[in-house]
Amino acid sequence: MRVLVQAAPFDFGAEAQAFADGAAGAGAIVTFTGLVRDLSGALTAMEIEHYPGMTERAIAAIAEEARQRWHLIDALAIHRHGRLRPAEPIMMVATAAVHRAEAFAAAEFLMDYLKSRAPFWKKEVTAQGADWVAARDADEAALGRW
Amino acid sequence: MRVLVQAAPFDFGAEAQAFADGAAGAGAIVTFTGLVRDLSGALTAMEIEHYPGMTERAIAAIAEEARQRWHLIDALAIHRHGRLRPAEPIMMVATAAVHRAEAFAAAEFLMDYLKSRAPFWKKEVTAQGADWVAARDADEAALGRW
Amino acid sequence: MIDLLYFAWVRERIGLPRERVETGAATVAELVEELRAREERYALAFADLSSLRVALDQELAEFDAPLAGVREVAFFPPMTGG
Amino acid sequence: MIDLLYFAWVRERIGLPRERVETGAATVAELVEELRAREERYALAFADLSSLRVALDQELAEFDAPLAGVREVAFFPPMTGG
Repeated sequence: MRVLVQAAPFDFGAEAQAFADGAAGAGAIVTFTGLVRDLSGALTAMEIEHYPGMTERAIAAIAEEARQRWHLIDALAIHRHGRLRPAEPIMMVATAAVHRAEAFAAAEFLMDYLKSRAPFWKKEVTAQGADWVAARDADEAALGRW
Repeated sequence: MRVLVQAAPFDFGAEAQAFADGAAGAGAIVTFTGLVRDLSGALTAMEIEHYPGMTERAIAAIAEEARQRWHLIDALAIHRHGRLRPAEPIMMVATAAVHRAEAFAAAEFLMDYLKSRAPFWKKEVTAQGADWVAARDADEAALGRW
Repeated sequence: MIDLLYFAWVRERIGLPRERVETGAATVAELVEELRAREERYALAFADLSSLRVALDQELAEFDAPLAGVREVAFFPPMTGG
Repeated sequence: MIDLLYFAWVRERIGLPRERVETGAATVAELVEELRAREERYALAFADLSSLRVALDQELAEFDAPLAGVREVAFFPPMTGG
């Protein structure tokens, strides 16, 4: 299980391939990648603040719980912080299991918990100024299904 | 939306990267890859038979339905046939949407329908002989949730 | 004349991947009855319809579906893709 | 002495990312009361606790949690990662 919290960009395709190559015995690999969206067409950057130390601990705890609940062969989480441009990957998770139902459920669980329990905060920067992204009720509610 | 049915191997990481690069406006990309599992440790090959013509039609129809149900920005399905070795990728799907819930749901839908409605048949080859893989009741039952 | 296609163990039991037949069958079920009556290998392949699926002109269908206008009938076990 | 950390708009409203304070507060809620009483910028940052989260030594906690033995308290809005 690898957890990376970094300012540097990551190569989604290469990470996905390396993860699949390393998951000996897996029948199913699920990946999720979140990209910087520019819904308004005016976004110049996304700034991501985080809480060094707590971030790694929180993600490792979430990943460990996923691994135990679904007997994962492996799991991966990468999350960036700092200044990102539109369409850049913000983060990814990957899960490997024997069957697809476990790989899908674990990836969704990781995403739901990363969204609302890992200490990251997003700020959208436009020419008009900068705004902190508000947490969505739907994201908090999503935790209720696990 | 791309549907590929082919004997040739495909490069999972490169396909995942190309798919993400091409999904302008997406905030969420989900990929699934199925690999040849060797649960017994005795598998020498997996042979996949398919029904040329019907296969492409069935997958395109499934992908089109997914696209309409979840407003996908894009979708991809690649499925191999012929003789595969243990741990080789058999197939992959990818979905791109604005939000993660749609990308996850569409990818699971594609997988459930590909499993039970696209005309592929798997045969496991060992030193002792070859056996057709039996359809799992759980796979047929999975269709009921959509 | 109608094209019959067989896949997976249906193909192996019957011993060929496809053939053309002349049939007066009105439905898939009637066609299956004709085939069963032909030879032991057909009787074996079609012994248990619950373990078989059928496609008419490349679309999944039921065994009571009519054959009028159909050019291609395929028989195979439940699919195991993905 | 206890380390206080502020993130996102909490950090911006208070105007600094961290500070060390001497406190006799027994719980997070009591600490918040002390901070609110300090200056207007603290009162503003802590105006609505329902829009804030707190972590004690890097673990999420409730506002009624005790501070005994805690070295690091972080205040921040609901998280928006992923």
